[in-house]
Amino acid sequence: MIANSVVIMVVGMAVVFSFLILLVVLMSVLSGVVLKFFPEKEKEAPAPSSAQAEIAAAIAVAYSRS
Amino acid sequence: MIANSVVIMVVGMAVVFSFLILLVVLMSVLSGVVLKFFPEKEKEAPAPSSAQAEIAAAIAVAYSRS
Amino acid sequence: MIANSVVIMVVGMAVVFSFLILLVVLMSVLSGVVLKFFPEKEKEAPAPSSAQAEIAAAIAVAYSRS
Amino acid sequence: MGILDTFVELWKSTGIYGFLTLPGVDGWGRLIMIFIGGVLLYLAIKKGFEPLLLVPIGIGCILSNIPFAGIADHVSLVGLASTQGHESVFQIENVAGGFIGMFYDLGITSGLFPLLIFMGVGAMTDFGPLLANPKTFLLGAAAQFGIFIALFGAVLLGKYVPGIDFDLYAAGSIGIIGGADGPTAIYVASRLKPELLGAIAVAAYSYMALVPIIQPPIMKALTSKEERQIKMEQLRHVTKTEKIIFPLVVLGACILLLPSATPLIGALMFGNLAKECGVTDRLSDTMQNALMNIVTIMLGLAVGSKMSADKFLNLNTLGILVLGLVAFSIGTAAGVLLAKLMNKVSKHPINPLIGAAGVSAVPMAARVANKVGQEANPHNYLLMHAMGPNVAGVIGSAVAAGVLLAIVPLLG
Amino acid sequence: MGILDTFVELWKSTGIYGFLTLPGVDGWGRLIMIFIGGVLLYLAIKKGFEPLLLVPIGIGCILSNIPFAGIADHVSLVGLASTQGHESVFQIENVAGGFIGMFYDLGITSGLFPLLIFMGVGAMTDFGPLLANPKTFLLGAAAQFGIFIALFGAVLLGKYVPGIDFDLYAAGSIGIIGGADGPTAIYVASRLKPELLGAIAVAAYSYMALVPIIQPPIMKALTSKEERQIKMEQLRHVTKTEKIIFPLVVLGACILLLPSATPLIGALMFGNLAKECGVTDRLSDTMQNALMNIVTIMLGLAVGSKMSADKFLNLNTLGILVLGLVAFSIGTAAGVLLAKLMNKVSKHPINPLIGAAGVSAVPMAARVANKVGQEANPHNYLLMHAMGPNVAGVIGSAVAAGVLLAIVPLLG
Amino acid sequence: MGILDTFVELWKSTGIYGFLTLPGVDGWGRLIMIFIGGVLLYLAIKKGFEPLLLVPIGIGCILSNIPFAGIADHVSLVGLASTQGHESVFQIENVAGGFIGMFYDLGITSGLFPLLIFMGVGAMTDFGPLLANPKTFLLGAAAQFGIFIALFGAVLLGKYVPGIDFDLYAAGSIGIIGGADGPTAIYVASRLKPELLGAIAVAAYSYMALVPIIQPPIMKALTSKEERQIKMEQLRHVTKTEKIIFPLVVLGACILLLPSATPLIGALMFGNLAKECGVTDRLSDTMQNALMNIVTIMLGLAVGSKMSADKFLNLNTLGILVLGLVAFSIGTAAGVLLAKLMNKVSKHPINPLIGAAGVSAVPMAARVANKVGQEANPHNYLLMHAMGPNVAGVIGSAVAAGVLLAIVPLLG
Ligand code: NA
Ligand code: NA
Ligand code: NA
Repeated sequence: MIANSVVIMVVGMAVVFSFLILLVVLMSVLSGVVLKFFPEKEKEAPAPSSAQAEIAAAIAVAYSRS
Repeated sequence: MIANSVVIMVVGMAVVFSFLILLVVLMSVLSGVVLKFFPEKEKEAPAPSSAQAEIAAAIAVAYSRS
Repeated sequence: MIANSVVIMVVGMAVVFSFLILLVVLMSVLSGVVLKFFPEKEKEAPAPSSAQAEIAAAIAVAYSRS
Repeated sequence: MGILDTFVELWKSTGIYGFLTLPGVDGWGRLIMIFIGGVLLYLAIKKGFEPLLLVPIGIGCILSNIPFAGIADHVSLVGLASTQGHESVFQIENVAGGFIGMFYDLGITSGLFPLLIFMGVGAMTDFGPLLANPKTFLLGAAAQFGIFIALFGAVLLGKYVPGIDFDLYAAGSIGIIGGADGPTAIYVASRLKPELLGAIAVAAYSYMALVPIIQPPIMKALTSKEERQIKMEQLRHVTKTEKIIFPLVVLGACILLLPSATPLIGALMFGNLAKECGVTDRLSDTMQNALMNIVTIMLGLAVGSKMSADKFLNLNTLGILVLGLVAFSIGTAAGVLLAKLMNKVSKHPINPLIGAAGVSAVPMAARVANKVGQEANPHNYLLMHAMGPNVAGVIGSAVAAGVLLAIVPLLG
Repeated sequence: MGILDTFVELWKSTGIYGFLTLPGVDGWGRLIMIFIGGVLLYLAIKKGFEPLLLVPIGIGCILSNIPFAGIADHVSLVGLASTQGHESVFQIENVAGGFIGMFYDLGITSGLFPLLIFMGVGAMTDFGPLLANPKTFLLGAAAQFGIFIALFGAVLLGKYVPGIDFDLYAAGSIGIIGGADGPTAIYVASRLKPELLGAIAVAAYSYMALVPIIQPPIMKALTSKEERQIKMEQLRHVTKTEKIIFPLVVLGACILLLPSATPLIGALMFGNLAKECGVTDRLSDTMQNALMNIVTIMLGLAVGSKMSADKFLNLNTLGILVLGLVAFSIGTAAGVLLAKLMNKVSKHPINPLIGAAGVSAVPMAARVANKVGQEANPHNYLLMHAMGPNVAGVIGSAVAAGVLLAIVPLLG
Repeated sequence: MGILDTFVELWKSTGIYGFLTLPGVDGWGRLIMIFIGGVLLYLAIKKGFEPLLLVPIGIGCILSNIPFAGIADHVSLVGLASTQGHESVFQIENVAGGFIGMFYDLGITSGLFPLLIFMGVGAMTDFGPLLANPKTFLLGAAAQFGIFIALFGAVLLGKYVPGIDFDLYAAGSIGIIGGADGPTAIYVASRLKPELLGAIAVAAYSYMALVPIIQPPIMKALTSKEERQIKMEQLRHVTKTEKIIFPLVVLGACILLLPSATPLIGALMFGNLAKECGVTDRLSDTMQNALMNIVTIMLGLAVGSKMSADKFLNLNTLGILVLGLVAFSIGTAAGVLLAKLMNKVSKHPINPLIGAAGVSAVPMAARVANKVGQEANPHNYLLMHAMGPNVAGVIGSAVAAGVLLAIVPLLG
């Protein structure tokens, strides 16, 4: 059983490393492809929520009137 | 089986139409009864929520002070 | 069965009362211990929420500007 | 089969045909039960009778009594069974039965749904007022008297009234209505006498809704105006530590003395600990909201499914309704009377009205105590004082439930 | 076993090995199905095709087709079985099977999940526009014509096209795609022909997403520009009482005439009553949100698990896709044509475009009617008018489902 | 039976009587386990040890060890069994057993609950920092070394220490504690060695809570102050498209290479896709909140129920606690050492502290790396850099779990 546990250790670490190295490679390649061919459009700042808008309006009114 | 599918079509559409026509009749009658005997009371406009109220208060203060 | 129901009544009320009396005693003792040895620290008032804070800011601006 | 034959077959599957041709209570009885389901909906929606439970129960009653629809049919597992040695395997390929039947079989007979509700109740309950004035535990004990009187009454009815058939299991299930606590009543009835579950749950929730009508006359009859005007001392602040210790103490006492009550008390106190400990707010919030609402929907439908004509349309149901009312009334009276006695003995004044809140029916009974008190003295706020016995009543009826679950099988 | 042997064994458990060596569709077929699952994800995420359903369905399809993983395996109960008299006891010690298989076995074959979704749909639906103009019920009836034409077409295909194998149960399940209502389609297919569930659900949700593409050409072909410009009278206010009575009236009619539709109609109307009655907002909110989302996740995964290569990669699936499109188109056309007819007869003007909304696909079809109307007249707002037939179509297809569930087993 | 006899019988059903008279560990052992449950509550509530899990686990432990209450009893289906041909039908009339036993039998043995939790974890995880610096995947791989060392250690203990009895299944289940990931540990243990589930889950969550105490000494011992001061380059912005592709790529790789890990990886990546795709926010929100909380409550109680005296009060538990600590320590060291090595090789500087975050224990381990880094250089913010290995560690331990599930049964 000790031999078997060594087998598991070797196989296990080999698989974990291989798998994650594969992910490193895959994602590096795919990130390159994405960044080159599907670059993200500039996004506008999201519109402020209605509650914030109303507060802003209140402030604006306060300013303009004063 | 083709005959059976014709049977289903005829029976099916007949039932669907009868059922929904029945609902038309029932709801027309019941709506009449409800509108006549249980008319809805005039509801006041719901009180503005507390957050809105505070914003309104801020605006009001801004106005009155200016 | 009537005899049995009387038994249940007597045993039942006895257990309910004993149990809750035990709780009175236990909690009175433990409350004493807690209040004596683990008194609660004074807590500060919780900070007002961000939305309220912004409203307050709006009001404050309105005031200060006017 | 031709068009006409198909219409004839379809006609034979209509509810009208079922109501008219199915034998006995299985035919017209279903129509009556559907009507009763409608009455429950009316009471829930128009009269505000415990709508969160009675709307699902009413719909469950209606759906379960539809002829040929089988919505309350028992769950059947269909698949391949095999046995090797003493281990069996049942591979499920298909689950048949009605969807409300599924809720009943899996959620009620197992006790799961009432316990999950009770967990949510625990997460919503503040035991602070009780801890500030632990003597009020006794009022929560006194009010359980109604349970045992109703049990006794049920045995008497079963023995002397022809057409009423209550054994000790039934009597215990009926008595627990007096606990004024829905999940406890459903849990006990599902364990002792599931056939009566529908009537018992309906009686329990109806009388809980009727607390503002049932209790005040009894409270006024047993107290003088002076007693009703008694002002109580302000409740002390209860620390967070006490509130955290409390559920563990109750659970501990229950473990040592009454294991049969620990599913109920354990669920209640788990919920309460999750609320009070301050580090599991996510769980406490879910117990009170998403989980509680989901289980309420399923539990209500399942309880409604036990309102079948053959089990509901008989003298037993009438007996249950009468005994449930008796139980509530006696519980109220016992709470008030013990409060009067305690007031005589105690050096701190106790308004006897808060004794009536000991039946539980949280928070309705406490509000009623407050309201009757304010009729006598508009400046007297009893609400927080009444919350003590009120939540004590929840524990009290869970303890009473434990006693019934432990000794009814011994004696019955 | 040495390191090398272990690597070899591990290699024999890889997906690559499975795709290459498992026999026939069980090997490469799985890879194709995983690809199709990916296509569904693409359509859902990039094209916005009903993502709430198609994302879980796509993932369900992918996970269920992984070799050796057994994620869609049937549930197996493992434990001790015993029988005493005619009562059997099965003590569960272990539950085996895949987690998606568990959702399918317990939630779909039982009908539970689609009914819970339908309950949530009821809690989200406002029948007000329909009650304000009850005539539009008829448009919700006409649009069901597509169901029965597709059923007829399925029987024809089954008889005359080699490689397509549809019996009457299959034909009924396929027809219901024309109901344009996901839970109804899943419920009917799971009862009549579970083998086709995957393809039917995918077709139903895909065509619902494609409503803005499928419907407008048909709507324009069948109407003149003048007809599309017709302005309708403003809808009257509908009282709360009417909205509370409505679900009970529909349920009552269904009980009397069509019990086989009462699980669907009952769930829908329970949800709607919970929404409208005003005293169970907690429950209505949970039906629409927490419960609906939980069930959507599980239902989507389970439906996806029925997209196995042997059941999906055949001509039947192609037939289902074609017939589903036919059903949607015929339903749309029938709704528009009946609306034209009603417009001729009625004294109140009816814009025939709203007839197309009778297929249901709530609220997409109503929006399409509004949009096509605005193309003809930018100041014409048909949305609320189209919501009437739109929600009537939900009831209409549930009724059609009830008919199919009642008579297909008689004739098939 | 008279009053006195009844009191005697009731006495024989008390917990006190049970603790004193039940044989061996089944008697006083229960009391000890209830005390241990209380210790877990204390650690969770007062010390903040993973309270969302340890509060339910503690309560589950307490409730499941109550004598005579049977709260953790296996589910039993009671009803009518029949067989026709090779199809069997089991009609359920009653479900017996304890409510926590029900959670265990249906939710843990099936693997369902840990998978649903993992789905929620996926919906809460941002893999952005990992995608911005994919090399940190390797750190998430190195930290899994602890798993296999602990497995080896468990085999050694099992062979050489009398009183400790670990086979390869037990060793695999114990090793996975080093994954520092609760649902993964519970999933693996429930598949390989359910008897040890209680101790393993308690060890896993306790050490996750102890990460701020266990890791810093190891991190400091293996690094120089200069190394701890290393500043890393700012992470680049990761696009939405990359975040959507990522879960599908991981799932795809897992399908091709390691199907045994696909239930875990599939659930995790489904949750992550639901979060990132932007069109299923309803589902993602439910996975993270309502569903996750409900499952956490039930899973915690069920895990606690495996802390029975006969399975917990022995040297095995001590061995598990020791090995779990070893696993965490080795994992931490391996992560740091690989980071040091990478720093030597890579042209971009890598602070070796972030290697320690590779054990997962999200987000605690990343915070610890940040804190230790700031002790060396108060202006060095490592948190986002450490999140990369941290979330890579979740994937890494799921992969390690897949390997164990695939090869332990071959070798054991
Ligand atoms: Na009570
Ligand atoms: Na429809
Ligand atoms: Na890990």
